[in-house]
Amino acid sequence: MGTLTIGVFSSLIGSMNLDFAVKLSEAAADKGHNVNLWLSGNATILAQKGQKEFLDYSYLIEKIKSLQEKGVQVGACEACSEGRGIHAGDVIEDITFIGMDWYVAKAAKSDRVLHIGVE
Amino acid sequence: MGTLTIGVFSSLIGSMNLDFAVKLSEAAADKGHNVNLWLSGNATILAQKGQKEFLDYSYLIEKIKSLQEKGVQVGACEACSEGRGIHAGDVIEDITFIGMDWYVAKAAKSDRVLHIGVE
Amino acid sequence: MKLGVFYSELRGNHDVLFRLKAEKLGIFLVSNGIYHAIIKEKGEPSPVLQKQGADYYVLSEDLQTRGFSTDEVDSNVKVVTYSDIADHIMNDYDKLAWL
Amino acid sequence: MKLGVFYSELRGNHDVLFRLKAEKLGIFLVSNGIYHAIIKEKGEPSPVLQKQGADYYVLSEDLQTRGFSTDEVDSNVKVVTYSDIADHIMNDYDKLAWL
Amino acid sequence: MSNKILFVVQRPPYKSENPKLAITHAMSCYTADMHIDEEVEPTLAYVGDGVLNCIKDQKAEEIYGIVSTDQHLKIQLTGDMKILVCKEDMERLGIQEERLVDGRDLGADMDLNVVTFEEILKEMDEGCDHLMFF
Amino acid sequence: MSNKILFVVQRPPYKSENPKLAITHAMSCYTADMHIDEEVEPTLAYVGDGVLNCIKDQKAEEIYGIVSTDQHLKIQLTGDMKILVCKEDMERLGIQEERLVDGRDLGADMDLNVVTFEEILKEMDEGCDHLMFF
Repeated sequence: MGTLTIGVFSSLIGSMNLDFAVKLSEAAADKGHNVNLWLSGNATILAQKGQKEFLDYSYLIEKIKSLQEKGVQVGACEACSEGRGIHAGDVIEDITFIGMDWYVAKAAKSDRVLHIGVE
Repeated sequence: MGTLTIGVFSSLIGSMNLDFAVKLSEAAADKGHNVNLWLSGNATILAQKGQKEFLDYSYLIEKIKSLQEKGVQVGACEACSEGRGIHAGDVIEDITFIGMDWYVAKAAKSDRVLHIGVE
Repeated sequence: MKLGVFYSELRGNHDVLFRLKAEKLGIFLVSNGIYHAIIKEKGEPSPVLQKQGADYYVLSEDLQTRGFSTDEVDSNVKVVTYSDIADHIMNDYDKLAWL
Repeated sequence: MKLGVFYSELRGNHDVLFRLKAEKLGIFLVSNGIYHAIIKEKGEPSPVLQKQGADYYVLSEDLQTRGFSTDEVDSNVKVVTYSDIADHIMNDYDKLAWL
Repeated sequence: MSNKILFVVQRPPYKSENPKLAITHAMSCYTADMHIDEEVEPTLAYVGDGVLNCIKDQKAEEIYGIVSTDQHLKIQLTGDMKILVCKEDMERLGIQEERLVDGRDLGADMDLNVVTFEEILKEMDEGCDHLMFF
Repeated sequence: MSNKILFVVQRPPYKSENPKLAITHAMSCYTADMHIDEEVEPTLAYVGDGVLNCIKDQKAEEIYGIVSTDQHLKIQLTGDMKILVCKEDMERLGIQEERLVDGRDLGADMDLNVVTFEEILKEMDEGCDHLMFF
């Protein structure tokens, strides 16, 4: 089994890239791979507590909790979050609130890196 | 003097469209026009309190306050905000937290409408 | 109609722009749309500038933000400021479209 | 290198894709990239499908999300699931690029 | 006096939220009179790659848990919203009319109106007070 | 053993945050050893429309109050980061070499390296362990 690190920079709602990253993380974790998931740029919105579920909008918090139960490590970019008004106390439990060096370190030690660097 | 309504759907940081909307609102208000500014989609992030200033990131809260002092009315989409975890109590003072009908009503009664419906 | 069109991207499908018709048509190049006023890809001016009868404007602030200056702008394009754009849209165009 | 490329948009500058070279190249059409496997614009297959020697994949879930079915897919493109993609990227490609 | 807004969608669904916001903003016109005591009448038009929003049987709800764009369009048809789809763009992309959303599935009296780009231009020119492009 | 990551920027600046995040993520490699006790070495490469990031004298700070991309690049050059710019793309877009960021303004010993796409491909193939495209 290998290690896969996925970085995603796309917003929670509308850009389906974040949905993609979450579903691929789940598929890889279910096969026994170690998975790290990095949220940067607009993707940090997914780290914020209190997202309300609407049928129209991607609602991924429950999926993130389920990924964490499967051992997926989730990190969110501290600076990207704070620029958007999301501070440490606003972040969902067990999401690592940290600098970009966490991500590049995880990536460096992974067998595969899928970096989704678009909106 | 006329009325200009600007709707913007682009995210706070990175997409410069929100910066554009704020600067154009300012230019029009300075000429004595009535201006309404509508934040929807990812632009609702601008309505959230507590955004930290970084030199790297667009920081528009102070500009919004200054626009409001010039009489610009600012509205933010309630559903778009709540899907992102931003609730009424999190929203900057004097921003109208409201449904989309507010925007289309303002638009209908305006001389000009500039709708920035892209990310 | 008197239509003011805003163009903010370098790439994308220009097809809708090419098919637009209006009694008076103004095209405002802003944000990454400013590259159309500057870049001659493989030596050719941008296809976005080929709309017959249109008035072209480029936002000075967005040119400078990207490292370009007024004297590099295509001769068919007029350099304007935010203040000028506010006047144009309130005075010269009755409908606006951000493509 | 064995390079897996992800393609998620319908429009844009395909130029970088056209110039990529790799010992083994896989192109995964996902999100709005799936249209390249389906749409024949003016009767022609997408230029994205013209990369010689590449293996093409399209994500079944994203086809269905957009109202298309497996039997509409270009014959050069293999339909895969999230689970298949997880296997391909962990087993068949050592580097990945999301264009 | 009725105020008319034309919502023009020119981008495909699901890559950003915005094509869907075109529908919800159009729908919100029906309650705009709460704010201005006048009616606001919406028309939706799909042009360019935007016509891909109108393909039927989208499975976004089953796969990603979000209401699909075709479901939204059907609901607007039951509410008698006027929805135009550009014929030339369907031809360019090879989309047959039978692939489009059918409002009658939900009991609507109306279908999508497949019209020429010229007719959409006329709607932009004479049929509305303001434009909103998505 | 050093781990190498190649950051490839293929889109112009300022339309999304992401081309700038390429630089900040590359820079963060220098402190990655806090997490893994190994060095991570970044290289930045600008290809396609991404070469437009490298134009000098961007006035983003004066006009929009945000640090410009050329300022970021200069700082990386003073830190000796290896930065490649695709020659063919500069030619295609008509950009002369003297229009590019000059690290010597800030006292850097290094300039941007204008190289062929073939050399960037070689960097992708042999010069790194992982790719990050922006």
